[in-house]
Amino acid sequence: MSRAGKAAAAFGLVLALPLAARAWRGAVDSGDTAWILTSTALVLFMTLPGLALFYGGLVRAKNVLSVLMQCFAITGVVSVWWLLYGYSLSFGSDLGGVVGGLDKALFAGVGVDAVSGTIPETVFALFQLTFAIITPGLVLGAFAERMKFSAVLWFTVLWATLVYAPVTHWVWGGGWLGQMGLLDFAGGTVVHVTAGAAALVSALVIGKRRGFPDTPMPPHNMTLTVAGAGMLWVGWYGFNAGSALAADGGAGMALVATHLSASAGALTWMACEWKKYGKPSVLGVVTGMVAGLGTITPASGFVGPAGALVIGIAAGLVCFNATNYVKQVLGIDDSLDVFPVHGVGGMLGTLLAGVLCSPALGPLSGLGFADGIGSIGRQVGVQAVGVGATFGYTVVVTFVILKAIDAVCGLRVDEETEIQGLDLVLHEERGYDL
Amino acid sequence: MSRAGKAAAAFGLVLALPLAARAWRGAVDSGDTAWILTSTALVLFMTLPGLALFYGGLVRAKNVLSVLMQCFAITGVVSVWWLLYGYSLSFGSDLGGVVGGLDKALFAGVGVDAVSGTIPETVFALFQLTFAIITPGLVLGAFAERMKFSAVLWFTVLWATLVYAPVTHWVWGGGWLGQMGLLDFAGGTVVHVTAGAAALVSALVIGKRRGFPDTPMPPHNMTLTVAGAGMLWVGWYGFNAGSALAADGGAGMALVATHLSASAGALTWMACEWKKYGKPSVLGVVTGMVAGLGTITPASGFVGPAGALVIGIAAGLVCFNATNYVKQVLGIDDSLDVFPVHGVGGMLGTLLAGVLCSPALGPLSGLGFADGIGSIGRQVGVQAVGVGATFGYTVVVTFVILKAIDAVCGLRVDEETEIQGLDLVLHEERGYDL
Amino acid sequence: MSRAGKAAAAFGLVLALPLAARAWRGAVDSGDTAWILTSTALVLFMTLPGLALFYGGLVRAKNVLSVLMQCFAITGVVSVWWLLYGYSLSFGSDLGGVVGGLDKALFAGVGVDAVSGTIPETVFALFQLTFAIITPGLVLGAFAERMKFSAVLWFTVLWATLVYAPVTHWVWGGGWLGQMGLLDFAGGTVVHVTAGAAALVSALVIGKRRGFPDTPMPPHNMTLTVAGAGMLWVGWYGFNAGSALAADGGAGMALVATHLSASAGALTWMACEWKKYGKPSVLGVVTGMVAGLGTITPASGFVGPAGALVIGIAAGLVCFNATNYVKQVLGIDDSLDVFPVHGVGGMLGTLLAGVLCSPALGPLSGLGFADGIGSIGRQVGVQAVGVGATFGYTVVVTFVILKAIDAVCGLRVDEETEIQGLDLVLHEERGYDL
Amino acid sequence: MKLVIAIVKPFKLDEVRDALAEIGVQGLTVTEVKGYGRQKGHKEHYRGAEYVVDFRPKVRLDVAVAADRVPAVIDAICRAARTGKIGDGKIFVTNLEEVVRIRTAETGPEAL
Amino acid sequence: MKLVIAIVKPFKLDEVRDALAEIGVQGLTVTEVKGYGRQKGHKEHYRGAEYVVDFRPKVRLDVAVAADRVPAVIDAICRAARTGKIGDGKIFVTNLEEVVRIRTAETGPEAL
Amino acid sequence: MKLVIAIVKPFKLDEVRDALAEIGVQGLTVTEVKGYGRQKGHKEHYRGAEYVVDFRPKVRLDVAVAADRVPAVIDAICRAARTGKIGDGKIFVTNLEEVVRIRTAETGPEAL
Ligand SMILES: Nc1ncnc2c1ncn2[C@@H]1O[C@H](COP(=O)(O)OP(=O)(O)O)[C@@H](O)[C@H]1O
Ligand SMILES: Nc1ncnc2c1ncn2[C@@H]1O[C@H](COP(=O)(O)OP(=O)(O)O)[C@@H](O)[C@H]1O
Ligand SMILES: Nc1ncnc2c1ncn2[C@@H]1O[C@H](COP(=O)(O)OP(=O)(O)O)[C@@H](O)[C@H]1O
Repeated sequence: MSRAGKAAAAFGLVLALPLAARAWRGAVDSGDTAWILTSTALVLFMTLPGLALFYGGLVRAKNVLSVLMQCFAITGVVSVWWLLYGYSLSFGSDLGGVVGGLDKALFAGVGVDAVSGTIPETVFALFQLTFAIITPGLVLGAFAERMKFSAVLWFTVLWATLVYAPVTHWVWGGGWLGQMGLLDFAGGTVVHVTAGAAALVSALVIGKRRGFPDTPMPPHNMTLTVAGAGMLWVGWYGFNAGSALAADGGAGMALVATHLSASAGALTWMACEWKKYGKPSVLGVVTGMVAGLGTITPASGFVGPAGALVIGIAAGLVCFNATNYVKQVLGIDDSLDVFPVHGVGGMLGTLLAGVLCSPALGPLSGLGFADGIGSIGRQVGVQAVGVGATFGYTVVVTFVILKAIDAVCGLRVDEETEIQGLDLVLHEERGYDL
Repeated sequence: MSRAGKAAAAFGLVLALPLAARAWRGAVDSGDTAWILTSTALVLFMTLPGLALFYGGLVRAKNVLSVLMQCFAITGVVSVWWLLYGYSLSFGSDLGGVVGGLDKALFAGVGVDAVSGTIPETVFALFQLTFAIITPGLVLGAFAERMKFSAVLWFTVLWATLVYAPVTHWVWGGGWLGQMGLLDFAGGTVVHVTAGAAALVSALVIGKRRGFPDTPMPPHNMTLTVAGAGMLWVGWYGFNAGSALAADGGAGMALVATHLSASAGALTWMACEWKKYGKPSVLGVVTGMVAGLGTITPASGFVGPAGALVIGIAAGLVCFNATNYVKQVLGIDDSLDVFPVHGVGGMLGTLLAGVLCSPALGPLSGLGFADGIGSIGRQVGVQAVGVGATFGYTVVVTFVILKAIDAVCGLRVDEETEIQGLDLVLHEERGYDL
Repeated sequence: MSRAGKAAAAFGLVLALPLAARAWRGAVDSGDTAWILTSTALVLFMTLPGLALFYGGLVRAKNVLSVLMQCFAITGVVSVWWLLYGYSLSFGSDLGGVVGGLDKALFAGVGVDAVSGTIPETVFALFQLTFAIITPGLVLGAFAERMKFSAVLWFTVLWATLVYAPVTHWVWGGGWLGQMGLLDFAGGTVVHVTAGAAALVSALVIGKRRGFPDTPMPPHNMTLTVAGAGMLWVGWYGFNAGSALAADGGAGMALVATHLSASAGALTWMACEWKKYGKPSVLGVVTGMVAGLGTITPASGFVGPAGALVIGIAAGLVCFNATNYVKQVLGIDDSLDVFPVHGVGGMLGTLLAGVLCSPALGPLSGLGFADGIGSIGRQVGVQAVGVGATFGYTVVVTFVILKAIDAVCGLRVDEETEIQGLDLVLHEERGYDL
Repeated sequence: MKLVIAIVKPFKLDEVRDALAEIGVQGLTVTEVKGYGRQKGHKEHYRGAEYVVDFRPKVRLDVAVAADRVPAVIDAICRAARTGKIGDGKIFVTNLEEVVRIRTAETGPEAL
Repeated sequence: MKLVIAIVKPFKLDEVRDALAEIGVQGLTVTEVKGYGRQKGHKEHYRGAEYVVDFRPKVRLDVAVAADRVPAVIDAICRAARTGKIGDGKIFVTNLEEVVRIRTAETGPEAL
Repeated sequence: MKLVIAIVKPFKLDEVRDALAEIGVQGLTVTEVKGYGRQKGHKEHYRGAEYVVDFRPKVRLDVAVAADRVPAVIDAICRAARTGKIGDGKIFVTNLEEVVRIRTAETGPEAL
């Protein structure tokens, strides 16, 4: 059963039988709980310090702290928002398939004894929170090195409320996409398509960095980036295998799929660079790895090892070319390539999940379609609806949010600040004094 | 049941029925064990490399290795000490409520089949060891950049023996504070008050760094500090949620409290800086996060989500002002602000735990008082005794230890060494050769 | 029961009763599974970013990315190889005690419901993969700063196939060494002896770095190295305690042994440096820690706490002197000291495991000999055969592999590349632009 | 021959280099330096400790040229490096008694 | 005008800067350099490999001043930078033929 | 006295330092610089963005010597630093009007 199914079932029962909640205690499995506690730590680790270092190393030295600052501040803001009403909007009782109600605001009912499936609901809520944190975290790669810090904070709250929470509800919270049978094991649509679409819109609305693309803007510290990449890989074990919400064979197979796709993505990107530029780079390898991970995310609990290999290879090929296309042909300054890696990867993976979940593909077979769906065609159709709806909705709402913030308090720092660097001007600090 | 209770109960039985130990094997819960094994890794991770990087980034480049060296050496020394007699002093059979006996020296009786609660006693002993490691590790922030390395080693052994072990016994090992009903879930008194008090005394006894406060001594590598901060946050999941000694709803709620307090602490410190200095800094955000984590530590298993939020906000406000006060008004060179962050946070959190554990505070309700205590007033009284006794005892004994070391072999490096940097002079190494 | 025994038993049954596999589901223990999922993450973490940073910091700035690149590429290549046929060669049905058959190629039979012991076989397979990744990763320290990237890739595939897989089968996959009663809990022979022997041969075949030993080649960034060292320590909890393949007292005792040996190794190396050179260094402390960890690895599940202390001290003493001997007396440029630390440590630990496993050594007693072995003499004899066979076999095959690669496509970069640095010439990137 | 030493703002480096290349200067040497002058420094804040950093990052260019090229070089640098704001930097000119190209041991103007 | 080049110990930088400011020097440029001289270097140890590093960290100050200010400048630097221990550094004086302020194109002493 | 400024390839630094020590030069100051000249730079690739970095890492040596030692110094540097490939670097010589040893206030040649 997918996460959506498990969660919905558990919530349904909790809602139906609130008084019986205490009696549920026996339903908590300590092994499953241990694994989801661990997975929660792993997914937080992906953002702090994983993503922070990954992104921080890629910008210029004068802006490194601004990126680290944004990662920490987003974590703080989203966490408090989650307690206040974010969790409830996402996983509260379903309002017409569109959004959750406010019945779980302030974690109402999420006590020590509340249970979700075989784990405490507190653990479920925190595990989900770590996904809500990393998603806007991913977006910041698009507008790095030029967005006002205050604008980042406003953007985080509004975007989490208006984009992240509803889409999560659609897919995992009992909403219309989950009901329709969308397969998204760990966040292909919820995390990667939303982040990628928002990144694309952000890059276009805020505009290019001063000097792009003529001035070289190489990463200032690739050791940070590679360290962060390693942390992302490790943390992704929790992201995908934790999304099984249990420590069982399903988690094990998700782990296999995740690891193989990351490997295949890394090697494929490396091969593409070697062929096209004559030399493979470590930034290429780790980007391919992230592409492989992002792309397997929706599919990880539904495909087999060979299917995962196919997805990883596809991720490398498609995201490599998408990155070049966006930068060289379209000339868009999505500074840290969020859209071509996460957005494109998330869409690709969600669609491929619909194919490779099929149990009738011989060695490429997966673990089966969504309940009530019987063919690749129908499953892919549902997947396409999921991708399209998520992408379209995110693009429109993100655009409105950014324009509103720009009108009210301005999105972009002034030229002098951009030249001097955000670290000194916005935060009165410097990254290094060696 | 609190950790103290669980541990004491388990030990009582083990002591009463030594011959029956093998029969206990059935009592080991693999899920709980998995989570405490994981938590042990997480708490070690807090020190190595977490705290090492956090502190290492804050000193000047010429002293970075001395800090990393001290973190590793303390880990080694405390670990061997724990095996020899540290564990036994802390958790051996109670001697008058004051200290443990030597019956567990050399891990006597801690065999493959020994059980503590629902986990193997080996796992309990190692989990506790990681706390014993980080506590003197925290203290070194106070005397960074000027203490002799040999003096650090002596200090570690003496302080662990004379301060850490007895206080641990008082609170968690069956000693008088635990018996009195002190609520300290994961080390507000045991870890943070002792470390903070020792830091304050150390800073005063060893004196200011040459040039303080006129010469700028900015952090030499904030990316290390932020990386370490992220590791601390992640590792603290094991510190607090692991202190439930089980993978259950209690661990889940401790996780929720921990995470929210960290978030609220970070945001509050950020707001304070923004208001007072006009700009928020990433060092401020991560310091607020650590303050939030230190402050929730004693309370994490006893309060609810809203209570944790209150504690995080209080941590940010109080520790921010304490830091400024110690540095600007008192002019004390507690170099990495250990006392105002950990000491003040630990005291604040221990007191607030006494209030917010109350089950009768509406949305701010916690999970209940200690056994046999019936009102906030009485609980806070006990908490105050715990804070006062721990602080007073630590101050006196730390002072004596430092003076003794100074008399015998000297605490502080000479001026030439301080100017050249500890890395080259004491360790014949340099941090960077870029 | 050792890992070899557990695994063999499980596989035997799986092979005998393939149709009953689904019925096995009940045999999966969620707590054990949670711990091995976590351990898998921990061991991957040892390589990425642990080992990558540890090694990366030790080379010169111009070659840092080449090391990070090799770590990532090796991870990718070995992972895909494991799926294709590596896992099967190692753990497929036994062919004459020498190698596994191809029945598990492409993870055939390793479905969602396949079980190995008390955990899903997917989890077992991934856990084992992380060992297969780090072993060739360790070797690269020997030829760092001068090997062609393409040669590294070829070497990885050939060496994993011809050395790692068969030796793994001998010891853990049901092969002749396991049958003979070799005690190797977590890879003293499989990982450390093979890596060390291969390192020695590599250093000799590829030759010294230009300028060695006259030109100073100090580590370019010790903070990376120390960060990586901390990650290695934490990750090794999964390496050794995870090798219990369960979350039980055996895992707990392995954790104790691992931690104490690391501590003792670090302190011993520190003492040796202090005595010999007058000053202890942080590189010395972390190297001693790694030596302690490598040496306890084969013994970790078989010895008690005091035995682990002895092993750690022996590791520090022996590996310290071995390092000086190889570098100063033999003049071999094993650039990052892989042989004297891992090779010598692995041999030492495997032999000492044969002594200290004895249950009749008073406080130094361990947990018993291998099934059917009754005395220290006989156990040490078996251990010596294991060490000798592994070392000898690895030396010969590694030599042949390297000579073959050299003949076909060349092992070493040209002088100009070595002077300019591998990062720019092979990967068109620079580590830092501060 | 003269050695023209220019201290300019770092983000102007590429423009200055291009301007010099345009007038035929074939070589120069760049050093990262910190400047102290009329242009105010910046503040840094760390946990309540406030530091005023008076030094600003600058780059120094050393350009050896034949004496008659000096006015053109100064002119090119000024045009490319000027923002009109305080802190644009200085140009210093000293005399060069000898120039040697190490590779060929050529000396004098042809070594440039 | 003259260019006064001083090589001093890094931890003396702030004192020298202050001493120069006191006598009215309004600008200077600082470079991190490594010095080799009578002052002995240091040893470094890495896993049994011993390296002798002969170079010591120093800072170089370049101060352009009117010719008549040179003695005062030298005096200020000497007083502030002296520790009396070997390795205190050197001062070199060269002639400056021209000075230009980039922002205003002023030349000569008023450009300083 | 003269100031000899040499720009050489970084990996030649130790050899040049030794060559100078052999002919009795007792002190020098080293700066890490970036050179731009006939020697081509390198390309860097980051996710499809290609940057041509024209600057090459070099080191600059400043050696103050008595005027009569200049030819010997130039000769020593040239021999030690030459690889024969483009980019070996340059030597510039300027006049030094004064030298002061900060520690002792000695001036002139004995301050060297
Ligand atoms: N007298 C001087 N000697 C050496 N360098 C100087 C001198 N005055 C200024 N500089 C350099 O020129 C830079 C710019 O000078 P400043 O006074 O800030 O502005 P401006 O160039 O507009 O007059 C300084 O940062 C410093 O590097
Ligand atoms: N001949 C020289 N040319 C250039 N720089 C020199 C020369 N001699 C010394 N220096 C610089 O001055 C610094 C101090 O010189 P040193 O001989 O160590 O001590 P002292 O200044 O006390 O004589 C050196 O580190 C070097 O940077
Ligand atoms: N006119 C110049 N002024 C200052 N430095 C120069 C000049 N020409 C060359 N250089 C320095 O000398 C280095 C080598 O010069 P280049 O033209 O590449 O080769 P070569 O020395 O063989 O002629 C350059 O990288 C630069 O640092």
